[in-house]
Amino acid sequence: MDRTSHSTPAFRRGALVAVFTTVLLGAAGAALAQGGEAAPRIDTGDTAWLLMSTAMVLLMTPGLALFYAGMVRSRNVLSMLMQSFVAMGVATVIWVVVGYSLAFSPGSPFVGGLSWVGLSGVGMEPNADYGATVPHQAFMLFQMMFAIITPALISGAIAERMKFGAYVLFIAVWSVAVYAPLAHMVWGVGGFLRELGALDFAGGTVVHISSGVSALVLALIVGKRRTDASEDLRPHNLPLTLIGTGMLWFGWFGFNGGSAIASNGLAASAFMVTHIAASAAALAWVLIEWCVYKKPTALGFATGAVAGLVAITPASGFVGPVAALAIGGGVSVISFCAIRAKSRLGYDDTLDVFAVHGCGGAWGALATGLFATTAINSVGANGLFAGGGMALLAKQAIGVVVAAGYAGVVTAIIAYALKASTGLRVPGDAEVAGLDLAEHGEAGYAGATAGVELGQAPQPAAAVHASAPAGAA
Amino acid sequence: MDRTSHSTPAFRRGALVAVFTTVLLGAAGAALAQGGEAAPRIDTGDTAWLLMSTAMVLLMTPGLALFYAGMVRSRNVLSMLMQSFVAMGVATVIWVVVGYSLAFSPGSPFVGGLSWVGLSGVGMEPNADYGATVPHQAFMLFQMMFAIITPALISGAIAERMKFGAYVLFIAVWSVAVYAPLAHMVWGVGGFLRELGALDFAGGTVVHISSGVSALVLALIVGKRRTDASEDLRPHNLPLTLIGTGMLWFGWFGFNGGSAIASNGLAASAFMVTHIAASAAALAWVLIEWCVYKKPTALGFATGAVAGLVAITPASGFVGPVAALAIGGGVSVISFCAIRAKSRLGYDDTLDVFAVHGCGGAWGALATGLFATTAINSVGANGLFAGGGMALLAKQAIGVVVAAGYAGVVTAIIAYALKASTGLRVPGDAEVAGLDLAEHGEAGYAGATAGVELGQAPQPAAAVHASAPAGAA
Amino acid sequence: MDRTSHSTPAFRRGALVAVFTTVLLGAAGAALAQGGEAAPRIDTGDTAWLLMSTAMVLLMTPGLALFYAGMVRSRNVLSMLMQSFVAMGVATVIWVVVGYSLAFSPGSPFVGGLSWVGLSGVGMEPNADYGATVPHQAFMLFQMMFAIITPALISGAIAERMKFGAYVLFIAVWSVAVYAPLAHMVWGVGGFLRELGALDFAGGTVVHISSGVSALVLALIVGKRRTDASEDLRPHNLPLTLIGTGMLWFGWFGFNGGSAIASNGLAASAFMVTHIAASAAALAWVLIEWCVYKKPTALGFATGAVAGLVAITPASGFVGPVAALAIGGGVSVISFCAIRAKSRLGYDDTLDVFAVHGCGGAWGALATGLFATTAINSVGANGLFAGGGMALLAKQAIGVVVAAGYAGVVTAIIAYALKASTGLRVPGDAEVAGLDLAEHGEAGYAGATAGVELGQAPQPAAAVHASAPAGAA
Amino acid sequence: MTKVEALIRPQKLDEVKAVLSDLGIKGMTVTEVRGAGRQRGFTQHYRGAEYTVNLIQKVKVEVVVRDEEARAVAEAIARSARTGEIGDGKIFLIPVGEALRIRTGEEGEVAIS
Amino acid sequence: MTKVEALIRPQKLDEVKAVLSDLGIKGMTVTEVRGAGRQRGFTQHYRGAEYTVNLIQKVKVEVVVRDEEARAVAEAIARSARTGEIGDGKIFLIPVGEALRIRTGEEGEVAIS
Amino acid sequence: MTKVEALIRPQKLDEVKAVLSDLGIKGMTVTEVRGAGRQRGFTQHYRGAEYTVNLIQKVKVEVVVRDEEARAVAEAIARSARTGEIGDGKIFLIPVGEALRIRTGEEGEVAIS
Ligand SMILES: Nc1ncnc2c1ncn2[C@@H]1O[C@H](COP(=O)(O)OP(=O)(O)O)[C@@H](O)[C@H]1O
Ligand SMILES: Nc1ncnc2c1ncn2[C@@H]1O[C@H](COP(=O)(O)OP(=O)(O)O)[C@@H](O)[C@H]1O
Ligand SMILES: Nc1ncnc2c1ncn2[C@@H]1O[C@H](COP(=O)(O)OP(=O)(O)O)[C@@H](O)[C@H]1O
Repeated sequence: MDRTSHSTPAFRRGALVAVFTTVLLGAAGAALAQGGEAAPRIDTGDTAWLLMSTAMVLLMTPGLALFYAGMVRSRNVLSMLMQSFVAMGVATVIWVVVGYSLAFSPGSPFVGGLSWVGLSGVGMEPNADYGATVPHQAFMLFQMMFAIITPALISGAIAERMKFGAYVLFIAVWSVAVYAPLAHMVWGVGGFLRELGALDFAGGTVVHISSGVSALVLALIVGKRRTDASEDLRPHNLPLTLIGTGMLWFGWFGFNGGSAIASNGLAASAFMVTHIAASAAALAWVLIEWCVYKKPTALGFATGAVAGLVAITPASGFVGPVAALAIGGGVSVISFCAIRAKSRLGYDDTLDVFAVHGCGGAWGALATGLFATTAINSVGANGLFAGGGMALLAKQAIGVVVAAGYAGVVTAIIAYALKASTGLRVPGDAEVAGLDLAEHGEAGYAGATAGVELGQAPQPAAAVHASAPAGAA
Repeated sequence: MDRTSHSTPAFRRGALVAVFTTVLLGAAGAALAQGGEAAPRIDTGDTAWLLMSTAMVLLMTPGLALFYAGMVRSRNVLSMLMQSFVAMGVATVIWVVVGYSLAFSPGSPFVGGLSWVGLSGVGMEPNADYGATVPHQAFMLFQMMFAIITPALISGAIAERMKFGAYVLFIAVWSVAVYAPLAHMVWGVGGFLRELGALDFAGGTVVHISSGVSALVLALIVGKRRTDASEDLRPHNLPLTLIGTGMLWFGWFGFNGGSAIASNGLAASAFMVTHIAASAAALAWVLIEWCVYKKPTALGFATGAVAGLVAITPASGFVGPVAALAIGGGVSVISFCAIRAKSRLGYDDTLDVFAVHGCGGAWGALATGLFATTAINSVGANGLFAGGGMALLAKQAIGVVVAAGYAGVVTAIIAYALKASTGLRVPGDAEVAGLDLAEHGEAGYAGATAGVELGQAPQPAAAVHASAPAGAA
Repeated sequence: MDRTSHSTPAFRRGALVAVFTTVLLGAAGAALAQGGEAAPRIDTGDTAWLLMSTAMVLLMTPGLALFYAGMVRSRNVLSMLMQSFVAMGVATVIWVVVGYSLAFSPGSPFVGGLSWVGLSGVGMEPNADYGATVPHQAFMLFQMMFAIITPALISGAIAERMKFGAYVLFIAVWSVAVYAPLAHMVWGVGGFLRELGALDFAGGTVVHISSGVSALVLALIVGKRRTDASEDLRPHNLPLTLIGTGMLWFGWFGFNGGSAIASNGLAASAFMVTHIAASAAALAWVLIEWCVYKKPTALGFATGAVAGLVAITPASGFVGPVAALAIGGGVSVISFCAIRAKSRLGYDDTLDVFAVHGCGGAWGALATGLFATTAINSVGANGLFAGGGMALLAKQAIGVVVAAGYAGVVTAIIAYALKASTGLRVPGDAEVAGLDLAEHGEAGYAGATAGVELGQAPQPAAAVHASAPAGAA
Repeated sequence: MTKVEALIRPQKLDEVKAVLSDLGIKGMTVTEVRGAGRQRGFTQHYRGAEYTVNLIQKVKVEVVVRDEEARAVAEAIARSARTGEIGDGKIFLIPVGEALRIRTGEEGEVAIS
Repeated sequence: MTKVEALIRPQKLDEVKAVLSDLGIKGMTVTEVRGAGRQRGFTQHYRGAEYTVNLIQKVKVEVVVRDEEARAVAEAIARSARTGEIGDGKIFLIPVGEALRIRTGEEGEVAIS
Repeated sequence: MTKVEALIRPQKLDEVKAVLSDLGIKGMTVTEVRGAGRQRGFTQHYRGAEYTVNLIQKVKVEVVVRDEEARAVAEAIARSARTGEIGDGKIFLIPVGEALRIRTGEEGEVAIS
């Protein structure tokens, strides 16, 4: 208990990890009550939920891959899939080597130290700072899955034209230079935004604002695709996108519910508002389309659902079901307008990463400042509508600005450096041929996808001849 | 313990929630033994399993969407997907607002009250009536996922022709008027079928009979598709159907295993018989096809698996592995015959919802009356083959009749009301064009799905010219 | 505790079950400390994780189905899917009837007894030999999922040409004659390799070497496909393969992490190294391709990821993150070379089961002898690089040779017996027509997959005529 | 011989097949094509972006017949494929110099009998 | 009448449609085909196995026009479909005996107007 | 010039390509089509519903050649595409008035050389 107690001040302000007090005093209470040992002890239920959540968040990256891949042309389907899948390789290795340490090990207010480089010191025992009832490695793994999907989100903005090599370098550098410091500022012990009291339960700033703003900046620097909006640019396989949507929705329960780092009431509450916000946003999007275009679309449902999941992410541990309906409904209005603004402004954020993740994440972070209540999470804070005044809202706004500004500037630096060295875009004819062929030497759908031909064998010979009446002459 | 004890009479008859005694006396025993506190306390392991099960059941709806979508023509693929996905929006909002209260809050024998409207009073603490070791919100969420997939099941019956707007209204009203009351009768404290002693572990009556019968009634009222059985009506993408089958099978472990509302031996047993019944039914279906048509089909395997999962659902907490083999094998015979009867009777239950869910669910409910044994679940009852005589079988039959009758009648009322107001069907030319285009303004597979073209770039210019020997003249 | 203590000698050598001591002394310690009861007691957290892991491993079989199905021609897509799905039926029934007993019930050093036939004696209470804190049925189920996917793995080697009936018979016999005895030797109490001290945490020998070698032998006996490598032989739908990859990766966390049979630090560690090895291997594969062919492919990433997951399987409970990087990187070099060797040797192991699972599994088993350390798992052993000398490596080599030899010989016997009786291959014209049509009477993708046509209705009649200027004459 | 090449609405294919079969014509080749003409395209919105689809799904039916049958066949196809709405399609008659049945090597009209 | 049958690169379809529209020609039929010719195929590796792809994605555009227009239409298509690289494709002019508009039964040049 | 239009079994495409290449012919266009003829269709059951598939997968190969080559090319294709079973397909020879190479604007036989 000692260790936990002395870190309590930091706790009260931190969002994600704020729940441990609850845990220690709640579920794990029985054990502690018995002996009052200071040492953290693994709770099998908390660990089960955290491991499971980790697996679910991992599954979100293939889900994202499909979500995106269905929306591009068939000639770029593998390229799009690869841009997500490769993050499962690149971001993992970086996280193991240096990322986790920079994000979570003790350090400055802006970035962690190097004490956990190569995962040294990250063992099977709990680390009370981040999860007093789960193996430290489980916490590290859970966070790793966030570090994987975040750079992958960016890929939607530069679909169908970016060099694969440059993309890989980009996300590698970005993981170190943008993600890890931001994660430290928001979630790390001693992190600057955490100390400030900005709340981010599961990654509205760290994951969504950072990736959304970086996506916009990168899309501007890479430039537009060469093609006009002709019918061939329509999504080539929306069932893929909907498979991805299902996987993302499922995984997001781990993303937000798992961020309780415990299997308790808060986890259930976060799970609940996550689902409600996604539903509300998906419905809202479809209704908007119904009004504007007279047609509610499947892609609109999927887009709305993801936008709702994005928006509830920072708020998920601090708000109740009614707020979730509002946050979900609101994000669809905001992101829908942002997409229409894109058409007018003319930049090519191909799959609307900025509109959905950037704007949706910002809305979610600010909405936390509106709806958060200590009735849900005693170590959170009260937002405007819970009688907390403007204080939290202001802190949330600072969080948004810092995350957006930091991610945007550093992304620009990385992107210009790559542009000057490796180049960012494939040549024009490679873009025409499609990146699957030009960059990966593959075809997503080769051969006749629809054809079988009848062999003779299944027909008995007699029957065959009976069917050829009167001979051939 | 007091609270639990006094509710024991109701318990003995309730199916789903019947397991809590076990839980309290079993896994949670240690804690209780120490202090004997009456207050329910969250068990992290039970909560982890319930949250996980909830996520898995949510995933079943996208799984169902794919299962169905693969079987229709490509021009209706998005329409089919949307009919499932939209239930994730509509049924969620309804459940939050009023559905959960009508289903589970204290009320009459036929429907719950309004005390939990808007989820007021549904908090993080356990509700001992429904789950003494898990957050009440987690129980509410778990049940919500059932309330989502049940109306979505109906969509298979009216595929390729129903107006999207009318469908959305239908499932909205149905969720309130059919699902919630039935759930209350079967599972709610004081519910009429629960008091009677009809057993339904995970939803044979509430989910499958209700949706299956409603599907039949709705299909009859909507009418047949305009097209004859030509080769173009064949399933357009069976791999999608098989992806869906995999997701359904996976999710069903949460559906049935999670219905123990605890992470204990009963959960494992329910999980086990669920898997065994699915396997047996899938094999049986394939064998029947092998005999009848000489060809065992992948669609047959998928259909059989789902039928087996349906049939074991009501029985899953009350029977052992041998019964599971019998229930699984039996349902394939029954549903296979029901599908063939459809061809003769000529109604257009397009994707056989009645044959699989209606007949399969009824078989499962009755089979519970045959195979249930208190050796598996002490708060269940003994069926005919476990020496319990006809008593349970009779109660189960009452359950089947009540669920089928109630769902059928109310569905007919809703359907006729919609027919008279909004209309149920799309116009004929919209049916020809496909609902994706006509109702949603989208195409599932746009653009060339199979084509890439080689750009010149990957070939060095010299090589290109070398390959054009002797000039063009 | 008594029961556990007296089995300690066997424990120290067993791999999988070796973790129970840890469990009993660790997470479950509190409970035991209180009363010191000897009886095993269910831990809800451990059970939740095991049930969840079981569901995840089940999902791997549909995942494998998709992984494989995307790589064949479209005319064989359902055949490929069926070869995996049908294992979910066949292997389940066999496991229930006799397989589990032969694998895990007390018996000789080479095969289990018949005491658990029909799952008699396999109840809801824990069996301390295999999992003192989880229901015995949960352990049985978890193992069942391994028994399902292992024969399904073999199907990749004989894709596009084997008779479905012969395949079903093959895997049925193989499950009894190869899988169950091998599982007993390696994991069963008293099993010969377990007693020897060969380590196999989650199935490197039992699952991967056995299926990989059997695949090679069966492919040789069945013979090559009739077609030459023309462009039509290219994978018909790589997005399917990548969906499958995502599902496999997700499920593997249950495969390896669940093999701790507890929700503890070891589970987290196994989960962690599983993920790291997969990432490292996927990256390594892509880098190799980048060097050799100048194109990093999506199929290469997927193949590498699976190879990495295979290789870490036996080692996952005994090694740390750095070893995981080495094991993952190493397997890609090995499997990549093995695939190239195939091209030279000319046998038709169609989807490279031997190269990926056979060679990858062997590398993993041997690498366990290099990298294992008791710092991770005190009941494991120290490998060469952990200062344990050659002892463990030698034992691991014996394990590899025994598994490969036994599986290879028995597979050959079964295959020749089937060749002489039912025949192994479809006739030539069925191979040309595709197995979907010839064996299953279905088409994977029927009808026009890409087409919708506009009905007139959505256009108001006036608008239509306005668009037909000047009349038709 | 003459090739009767008809561009029709996909949903009319079954009727066209039926009428050809009534005329005793079994042989035909069918291709999925997209066509433009007087029939207006339509507009779709994907995430707010507007796409105009001008090429509409059609089916091409090719039947090679004896010259003297060509006219009757064309008219029969036209009757069965007609809806009266814009977009019903066209039929073209194209001269064929020679026909050959691959299986037997037969040439001339016997090859298409 | 004459059928102008052009085999072009898929990415040139939009330009060809535009130029036809400038000539006042709305009717056309488009088919996805694969072609071989002087344009070299390419090699792909799937798990190390080498596949040579010789048939390259092309689009066939068919336009039936009055005989006197045929040449101009062909040349317009050629101009708009040209990149100057090997693989630009071919245009063939094929005689058409008769044309019929299904909707109205009109025959002759009026059917394609 | 003449267009040799062959409807063949899909699995014979490789052999046909090989024989054309032996004749020094590189240019060709390939389309996936479905055909009906004497070859019987087949029946499939999906969940017990019976579907009769009459249109069977074929491949159309089009080669435009000089008139004097046409006959030899047709016979070569026929030889390489033959199995002797019903359903081997047909070859039609269709007159072509003019050919044009898009890349260069060349016309006549040189355009297809
Ligand atoms: N000049 C043409 N050449 C080739 N195909 C044509 C031509 N005109 C029309 N078509 C085909 O006929 C179809 C129907 O033509 P359209 O003008 O839309 O309707 P209608 O024939 O009823 O006037 C088109 O989609 C196209 O496939
Ligand atoms: N003799 C031919 N008959 C039919 N189609 C041909 C013929 N020659 C070429 N083509 C078509 O034209 C396309 C381009 O021809 P190719 O010789 O590669 O380039 P280019 O026309 O620039 O010399 C081919 O892909 C094929 O579809
Ligand atoms: N009259 C025809 N016009 C156009 N295509 C035809 C005609 N007759 C046959 N075909 C094409 O030839 C293919 C094979 O013809 P079929 O009569 O089945 O076999 P065979 O040529 O061996 O007698 C058909 O599938 C169809 O594509």
